[in-house]
Amino acid sequence: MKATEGKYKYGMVINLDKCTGCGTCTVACAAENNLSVIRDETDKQRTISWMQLFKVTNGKPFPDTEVSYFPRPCMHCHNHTPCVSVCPPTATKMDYNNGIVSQIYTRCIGCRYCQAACPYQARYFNWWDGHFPKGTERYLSPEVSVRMRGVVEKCSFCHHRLMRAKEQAYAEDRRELEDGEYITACTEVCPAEAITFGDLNDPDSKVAKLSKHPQAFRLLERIGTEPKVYYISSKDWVRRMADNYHPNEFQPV
Amino acid sequence: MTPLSFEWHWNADYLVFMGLLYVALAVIGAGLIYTFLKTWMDLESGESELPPEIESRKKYAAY
Amino acid sequence: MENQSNASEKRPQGGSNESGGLLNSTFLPPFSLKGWLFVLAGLVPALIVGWVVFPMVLYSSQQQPFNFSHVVHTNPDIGIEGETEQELCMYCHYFREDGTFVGIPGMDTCTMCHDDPEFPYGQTEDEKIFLEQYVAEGKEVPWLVYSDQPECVYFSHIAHVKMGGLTCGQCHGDHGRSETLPVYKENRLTGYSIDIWGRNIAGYSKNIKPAEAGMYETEDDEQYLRTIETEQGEETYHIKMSSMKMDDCAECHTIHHQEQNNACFVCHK
Amino acid sequence: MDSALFPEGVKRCSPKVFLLWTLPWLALLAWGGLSAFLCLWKGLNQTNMSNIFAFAIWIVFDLAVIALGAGAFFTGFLTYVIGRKELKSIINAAVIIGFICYSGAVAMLGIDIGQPIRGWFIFWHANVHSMLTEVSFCISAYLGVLAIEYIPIILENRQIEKVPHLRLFGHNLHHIMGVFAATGTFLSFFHQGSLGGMFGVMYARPFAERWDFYVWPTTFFLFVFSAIAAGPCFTILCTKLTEAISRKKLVPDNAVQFLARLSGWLLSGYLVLKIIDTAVWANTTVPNAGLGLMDFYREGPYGIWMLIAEIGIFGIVPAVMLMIPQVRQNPAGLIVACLMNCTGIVLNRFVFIIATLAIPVMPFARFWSYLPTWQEWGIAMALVGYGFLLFSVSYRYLPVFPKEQELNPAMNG
Repeated sequence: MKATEGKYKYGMVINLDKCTGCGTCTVACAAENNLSVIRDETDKQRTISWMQLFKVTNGKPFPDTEVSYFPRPCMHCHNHTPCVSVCPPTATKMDYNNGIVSQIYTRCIGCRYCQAACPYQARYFNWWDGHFPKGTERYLSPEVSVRMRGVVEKCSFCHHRLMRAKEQAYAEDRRELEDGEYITACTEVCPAEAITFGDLNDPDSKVAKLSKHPQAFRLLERIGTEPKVYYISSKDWVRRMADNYHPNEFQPV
Repeated sequence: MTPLSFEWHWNADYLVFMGLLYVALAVIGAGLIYTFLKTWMDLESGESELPPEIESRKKYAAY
Repeated sequence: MENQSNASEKRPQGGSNESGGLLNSTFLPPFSLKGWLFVLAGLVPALIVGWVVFPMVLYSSQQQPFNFSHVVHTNPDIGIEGETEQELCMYCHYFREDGTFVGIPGMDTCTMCHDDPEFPYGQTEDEKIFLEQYVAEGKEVPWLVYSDQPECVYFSHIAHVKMGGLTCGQCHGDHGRSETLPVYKENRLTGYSIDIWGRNIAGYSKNIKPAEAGMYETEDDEQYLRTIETEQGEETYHIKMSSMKMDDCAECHTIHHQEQNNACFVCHK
Repeated sequence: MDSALFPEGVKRCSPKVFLLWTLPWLALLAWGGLSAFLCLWKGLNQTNMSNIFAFAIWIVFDLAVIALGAGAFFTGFLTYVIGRKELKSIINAAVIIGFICYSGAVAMLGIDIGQPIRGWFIFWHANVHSMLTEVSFCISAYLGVLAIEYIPIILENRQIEKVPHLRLFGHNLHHIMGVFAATGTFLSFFHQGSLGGMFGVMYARPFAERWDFYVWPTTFFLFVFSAIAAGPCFTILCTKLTEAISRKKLVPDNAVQFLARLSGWLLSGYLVLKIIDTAVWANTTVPNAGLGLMDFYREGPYGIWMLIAEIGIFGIVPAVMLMIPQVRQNPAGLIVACLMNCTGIVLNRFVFIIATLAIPVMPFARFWSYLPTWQEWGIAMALVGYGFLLFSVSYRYLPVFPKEQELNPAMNG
């Protein structure tokens, strides 16, 4: 599948120096996207959290110990998206017009081939039917469909917010969105303002500028998936954590 | 998927892949239909009176 | 058993033998009259079941709470204003400020005119029901919505009407000229209305029958003609949606060179 | 009691003994039925699969039986297309084994997917770039071919044969079996290959990724090769097992020896390619991903032993054994070699499925482990029970081994 460049390319930059690992993004994401809880949330192999927090340390003993967090949404890989080409019933696709990798729950047959193909563990399978204790179903968002058992789901870059922003723009007789008009729930909620979201194709956008930061990097960059989620860290050991390096290969910035 | 579907693209990927599938299915279907018709015709032409021994089986001793 | 008694024989004696007599009679040679009779005896009941009985079983017919006449309400003399047909529609079916579409208007829209339950504008029984049972009681009308969408579907009216320049009738037909509401036929399994009913594999479009509601009588109306600018110049299409299923949306997007809007996330949520 | 249904001139055990023999297999089927019911009713949470182990024991079983069932298409190809007449004495058994493997695998896949009712979406909304689409298409079409190849065997039952229509139909099917065999070969070739391709195309998983030849990764060809190397051996094992249980000689030695010799050569050919492929992969793909070969073999139970066992012990050893006439003509040597050959191929499938998923790609992701639940074992074991049952019933009532009468003249009566 060849990547034809679309007009927009939404992406995200997460500043790991600012991230405190508070987990607000994970919670906001779950609330925004109608994520259900499972009976045993300690079963970490089967819980669902589109925005997962990975904790990493430099492995040194106290007092030199340093800790950092990798908030990991779906990377929305731009090049030969690993999950898209393998999906047999075309339930997941990249929209080349805006770069968002979609997942259609009513199309998904639950073969889980995409989970096998994704190296970021960003895809989650619904092992149970959605469970919303009595009363909580009233807090579900009507803009995001609730998933049934037996389908795969993942971060959608809060795609419904793009739709909402577009409708607003149309009502105001505009076709183009302004930078910051469409942001994801995790971006909006991050208390440390560590997350920036916007159009990577727009050279004036905040996110495009930050993605060119000298300390910006992506996860598993050498595999060639071209993720649209960038990270920034001033710590060499954190940047080294993001990819597999041969001994003596890593070049500190 | 048929070419009538909106997800169909007129490019080599779809033509080769779906084309080969349909050819395989057509061969299987044609083989079955041929057998059905031949059996019917044989019955019509009266061969049913003496159903032949399955030919290959007669030769088993030869292998 | 007959067959058992023949088991010891070396070879069967052919079709005339009583062994397997029942089986033999079920395998008739083709092109015989008896053969055709057997085919028809299976085919005709199957078609009746498929075309008549099954739809009757699958769909339940329900009446709306009371009848509503679009003709009466789009009459410019009664105070519903609009230069064009579109504006007439949008007097009640309007866009909110954030661009969302109001759909079937709520009671607050109706009571802009029908504010006094004691004061009907016409003499119809339906208006009486409306005023007595809903306006006086302050209840919303429980309309049965033909266009109810699955929960996984997102549709932007403003993108089509304001940005795409489609008229209401191009998708909804001549709904604005209907005097009665069609019978609401609900699929008992899926809970959706029969009006959202797509095409079959052959591409044969299953229109709602015109007689059913006095709708769609002006098939060749100019409002179904749409001219767009393309690289090859101006192209005119005759469009009319029959079902509003996924394939129809995609077909229209493709015709109008809006293929990018066939991406999954444009309509799915 | 049911002797009127037996093939002509052969001896079968009494109905009582046969019923006793089927009991364990029926028990396995019941266990599988209960498991299947639970998995379909309550969902896949009945298994121990997880977001890490998205593919698990069922897929291993699937790929294993499909590789082992390759004997059907390959023997069919050799018999009907190439025209090796001596294989006619074993082709029926090969077809039935193939049918068991494929129908079992398809049934298992139906439980394995999260939304079985939507299974047809693969065909209707096909993504032609997905290897799994190719697999589904070819497996379902090939299962149809296998059913067509199975029909004439059923129609040869002594009582069914008495109906001239059916007898004639079976006879006519026999006549054009070459067409079906050729189509089956085509379909089989592609799905055996795309099962391998499924893993080779996962370019973001360096453990499975392989370089492309045209549109197919090398695993495409390796899987085809290994399947036709192992399939005949599995057919031999099954006939030898039937011979041992029925205490009769059923297949002449020349057919078995031909298949064994062929397997030996195919396996050695496969191993040469597999070793080259592994060496190329270890020296290009692996360093490109920033890893060393040993990085893959250090987590959990997945040590370098896997590679040694797969290629060395269960690869080179059986290949050499099958190529030496003295060894493969020795009954024990033949069975050990065939068993080792099949083990090696199953190990290869296991490594590609489980080890690929178990080894995390992100440097900071942790290693998880997985053990199947009784429900998963139940469905896997039901496949074994189903196989034994169908093969036993076929053997009892159908002329599966056409030379049985000739090879056991003393038992005539």
